[in-house]
Amino acid sequence: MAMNDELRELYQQVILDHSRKPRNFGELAPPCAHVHGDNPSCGDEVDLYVRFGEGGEINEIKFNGQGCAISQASASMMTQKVKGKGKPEAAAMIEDFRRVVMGDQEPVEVDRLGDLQLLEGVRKFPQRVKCAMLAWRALEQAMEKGE
Amino acid sequence: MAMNDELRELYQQVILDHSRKPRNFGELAPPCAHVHGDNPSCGDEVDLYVRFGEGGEINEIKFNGQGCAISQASASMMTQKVKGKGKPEAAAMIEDFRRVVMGDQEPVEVDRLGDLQLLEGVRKFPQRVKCAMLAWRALEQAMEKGE
Amino acid sequence: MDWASIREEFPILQQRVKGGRLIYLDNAATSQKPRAVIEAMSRYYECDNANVHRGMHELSGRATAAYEGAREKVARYLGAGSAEEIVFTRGTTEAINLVAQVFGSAFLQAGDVILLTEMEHHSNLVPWQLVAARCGARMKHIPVKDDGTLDLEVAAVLFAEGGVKVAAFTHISNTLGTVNPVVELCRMAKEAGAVSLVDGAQSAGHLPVDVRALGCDFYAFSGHKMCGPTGIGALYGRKEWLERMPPWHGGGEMISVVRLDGSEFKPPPMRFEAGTPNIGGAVGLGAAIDFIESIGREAIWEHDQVLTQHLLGRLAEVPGIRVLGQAVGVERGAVAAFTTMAAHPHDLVTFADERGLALRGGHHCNQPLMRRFKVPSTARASVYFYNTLDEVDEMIDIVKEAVRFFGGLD
Amino acid sequence: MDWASIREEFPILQQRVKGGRLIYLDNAATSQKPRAVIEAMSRYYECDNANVHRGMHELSGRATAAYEGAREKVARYLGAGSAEEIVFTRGTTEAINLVAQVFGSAFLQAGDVILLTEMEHHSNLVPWQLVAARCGARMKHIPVKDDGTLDLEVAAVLFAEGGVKVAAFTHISNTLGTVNPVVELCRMAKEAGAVSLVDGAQSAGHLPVDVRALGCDFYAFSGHKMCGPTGIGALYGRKEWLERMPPWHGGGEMISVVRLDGSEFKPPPMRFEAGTPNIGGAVGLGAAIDFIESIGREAIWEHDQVLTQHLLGRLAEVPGIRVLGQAVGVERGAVAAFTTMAAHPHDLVTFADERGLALRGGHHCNQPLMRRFKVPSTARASVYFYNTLDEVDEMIDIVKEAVRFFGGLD
Ligand SMILES: Cc1ncc(COP(=O)(O)O)c(C=O)c1O
Ligand SMILES: Cc1ncc(COP(=O)(O)O)c(C=O)c1O
Repeated sequence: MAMNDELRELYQQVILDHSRKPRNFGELAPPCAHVHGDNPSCGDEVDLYVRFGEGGEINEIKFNGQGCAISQASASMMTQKVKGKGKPEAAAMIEDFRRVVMGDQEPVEVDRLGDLQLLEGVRKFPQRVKCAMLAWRALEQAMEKGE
Repeated sequence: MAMNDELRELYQQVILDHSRKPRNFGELAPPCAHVHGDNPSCGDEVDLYVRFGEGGEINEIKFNGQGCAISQASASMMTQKVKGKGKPEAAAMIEDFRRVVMGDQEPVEVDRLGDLQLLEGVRKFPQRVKCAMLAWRALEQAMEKGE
Repeated sequence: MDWASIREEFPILQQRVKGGRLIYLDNAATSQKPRAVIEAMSRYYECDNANVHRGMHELSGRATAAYEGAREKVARYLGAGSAEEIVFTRGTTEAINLVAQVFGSAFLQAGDVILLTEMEHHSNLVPWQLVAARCGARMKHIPVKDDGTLDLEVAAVLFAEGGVKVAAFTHISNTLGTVNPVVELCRMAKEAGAVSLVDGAQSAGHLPVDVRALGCDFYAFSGHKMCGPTGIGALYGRKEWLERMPPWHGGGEMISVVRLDGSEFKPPPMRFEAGTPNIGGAVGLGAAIDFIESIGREAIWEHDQVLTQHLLGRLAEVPGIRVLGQAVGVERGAVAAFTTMAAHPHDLVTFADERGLALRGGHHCNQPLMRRFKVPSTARASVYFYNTLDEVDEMIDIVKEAVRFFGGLD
Repeated sequence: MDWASIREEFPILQQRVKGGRLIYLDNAATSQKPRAVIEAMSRYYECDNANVHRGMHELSGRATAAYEGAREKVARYLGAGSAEEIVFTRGTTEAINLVAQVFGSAFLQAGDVILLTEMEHHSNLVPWQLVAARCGARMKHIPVKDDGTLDLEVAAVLFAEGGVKVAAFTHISNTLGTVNPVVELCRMAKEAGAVSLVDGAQSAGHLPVDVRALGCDFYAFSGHKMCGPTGIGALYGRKEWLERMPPWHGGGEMISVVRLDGSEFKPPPMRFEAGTPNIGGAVGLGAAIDFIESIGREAIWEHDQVLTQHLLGRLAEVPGIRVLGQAVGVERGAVAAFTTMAAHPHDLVTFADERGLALRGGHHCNQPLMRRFKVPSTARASVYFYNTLDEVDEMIDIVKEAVRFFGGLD
């Protein structure tokens, strides 16, 4: 039986690839901002480690965790995308990403998200939105913390 | 519109008559057994006063109270019927009366109840059984009390 | 408004009972249900049923959407700030117990005052008694005047005496029909630093309610009195209060992290909804709200007034009658409690029933109010929008007949 | 038994969902409803609806008879001594909270022990945590062995350590499927002078239950897991315990005398049912009992075994699978929780859903048990008597497909 379209879109090859071989997987030694995030209702967990530069830019970022393909891929892709970015830009990306996966209006096109736009498929699966958002919420907290 | 049969049977002339002009209505001065009974759910109340003789027979009995036609008539008719009776006989009458108004089997014929048999109509009105039983439950308690 | 065809939507009203056509005038106890509500529940069970929140499959998504959709409807219906201020409960009674027990255990101390009124339904009295007994709080009651309204001067004094932490009062009395000055009472409570709870059992289905305009902290109501099914109702709680309140019942749904030695809880409203909720009931309540809004609460309240004034006017014709509460001509809830000289309420109700007329006789869960008016019980007729002037007239005929019969004139 | 035509009685099962025919294997969360149950509720609202207990008119009599008739059915269904031992609640969770809060506040003191197990649903854990925090009682937990059964040797030790006042345990685990030795546990509790509560959420609809044979003091269950509607369930409580327990919620129905300064309460079960109950729900539950009894619980339990053993046998074919709990061949509840190497439970459930297969993924309100087995979450398939061997086979195909897909082999 063939995969249907929504599912193919949710689990695109890029996403599955990130989930199977997550990038920037691991820990950073202190000093760095460390945030633990979880979705207790489903057991997804992420530990995010961020080292900010002088100007607040994200110099190094790693994550550790367990969870579904969506949460792992989202974390992996996020770390790639935000590395080197300044705080305002990272904050904007978090906002963009939120709109991409949660929007109930028409799909948004957000250039700066690149591949992350692929996670748009999640919006058809409302129950999975919090999986996609897990690492991003952790990043948000890390940015508040890591002045 | 004509009264229907069940209602006519419930509110027979004798019953209405007792309810409008209750017999043995009033109080007895102490010493006597005094029991207050009520149906809090509907506000019916009865105060029963009984003076027992040497051998335990019911020498004097009066009641006071307020309530629906059924509860007042039942109390009035009861006092007439049990006056002068010994405890075993009164106890048997309580039992008989209970069967008359509560029985879900076929109607019972109970000679010693006389007119009280007229309250049999209550069994078609399960919500009213406790009205009919009010004074009788008080009598039961008075008999326990009034050694 | 085409009330006749609205009435057609209620299957139960089309039946004959005993001697006659059913005339249902026991609406303050519970309302009847339109086809749309009954069918919404059936459809839910026939098409969408699953457990809510915890699932990631299609039916579970639909059930969650239906349940949370109903919560949104309730929030809009009451003018709440958001759906997070709505906690589903079994009804008014459970909602009040929730506040009494949780608020009581967290915030009430010995000597604090719980201020109620003399006209509260047992459901807005006994929960507070239980809490007061536990924490040593004192209870005070705003008296009811002979005309069935609250004595606001005494209310002001009671507030001024100090110590009032909670003030709870009914919006509309289920016996007197009095519409209480809720806005004023909530303002007095606020000024006294007290939390206010409005018992909306008799108002939610009858007149427009906007909890923010009322200014209350809590508002409780039952679905079954407003065209909805039994087993569902809700508590509106102002966000800042709900958030400060600890959990009530423990169980699934209301937790975030559970360890053997302790747990963390979800934010409101989930914190207060332990276990599988009444999903089908919430769906039915949502449909009831849609139904009521398709008529409009302004229209319902106006119709209430027409029916009630007619009822009061005609009751005055009955010999030996005494109607509790305000005089004819005052805006009031759709209920009239009365006694007659000749017929005891129970006899009257039994008599009426044999004609197909459903009245209620008793204390209407208002024992202290009965004592206040020195009646052991009353008969009560309460109307809703599907009732007609003709039904009221028929009722009056039957009541007159009963009075003749029991008075010995028949 | 003609299971195929029994299945026909469930309207919801006749639909297609997304890619395929609906295969509903989330029965441990909630069961589906046969036509007879849905119609019994509709009929109640279309013909007989009124408030219970308080009325003397025809509809109120019918509603009361329907409601109390349902109570009688529950009493017979559970083998209770009388209907007075049955308290209607929203479901298992509320029933357990009732016991925990009332029993806890009346009879538990600092230092007393509440004995649970490591496999309790949050609904039989969190209520006790809340009570323990309030009264200073200690909690202990009978451990679960690797095979998913309780360690009875440790249980004996825990009882022997003394101080156990309440022992509460699930009849059948909603994750492991383990059928606990309830008779033995109740006997141990009794010997230790402790009150016993059985969480019957997963047993009431699946196998014959006789509370007196079990020897428990309390037994709690939910209607919605046994073909009944949501929002209704019951607590069985041994008469002598219910009678000793003070009230819980205050309100209408549960009182006998109310004064402004204090009240007297009805005897059980009314004492514990404040406010208008879920009458329509109770009618639905009564119909569910009739439906289940028309099949027979022995037959249902046998069929459970056939389906579950088939499920376990075929799951073993899936590469990288781990099923929690007992080995194939042991009598067990109709549920299998599992993980696979390749597919995370959520991905698996989402994948399955696109085929019309309803599985559940998560902690199943069993977070401590998840920790015990060192899994963050699992997928879970749970069957009921309307499921078929074919459905199980289809499920296995889909699970295998998912494993290939997420494992990168597709
Ligand atoms: C073992 C067990 N106990 C308790 C519950 C809670 O039941 P409910 O949510 O119906 O209150 C459930 C079901 O969710 C269960 O499986
Ligand atoms: C004013 C008032 N408060 C509370 C209640 C209790 O509502 P419920 O029985 O639905 O919980 C009622 C109705 O009986 C009522 O009329």
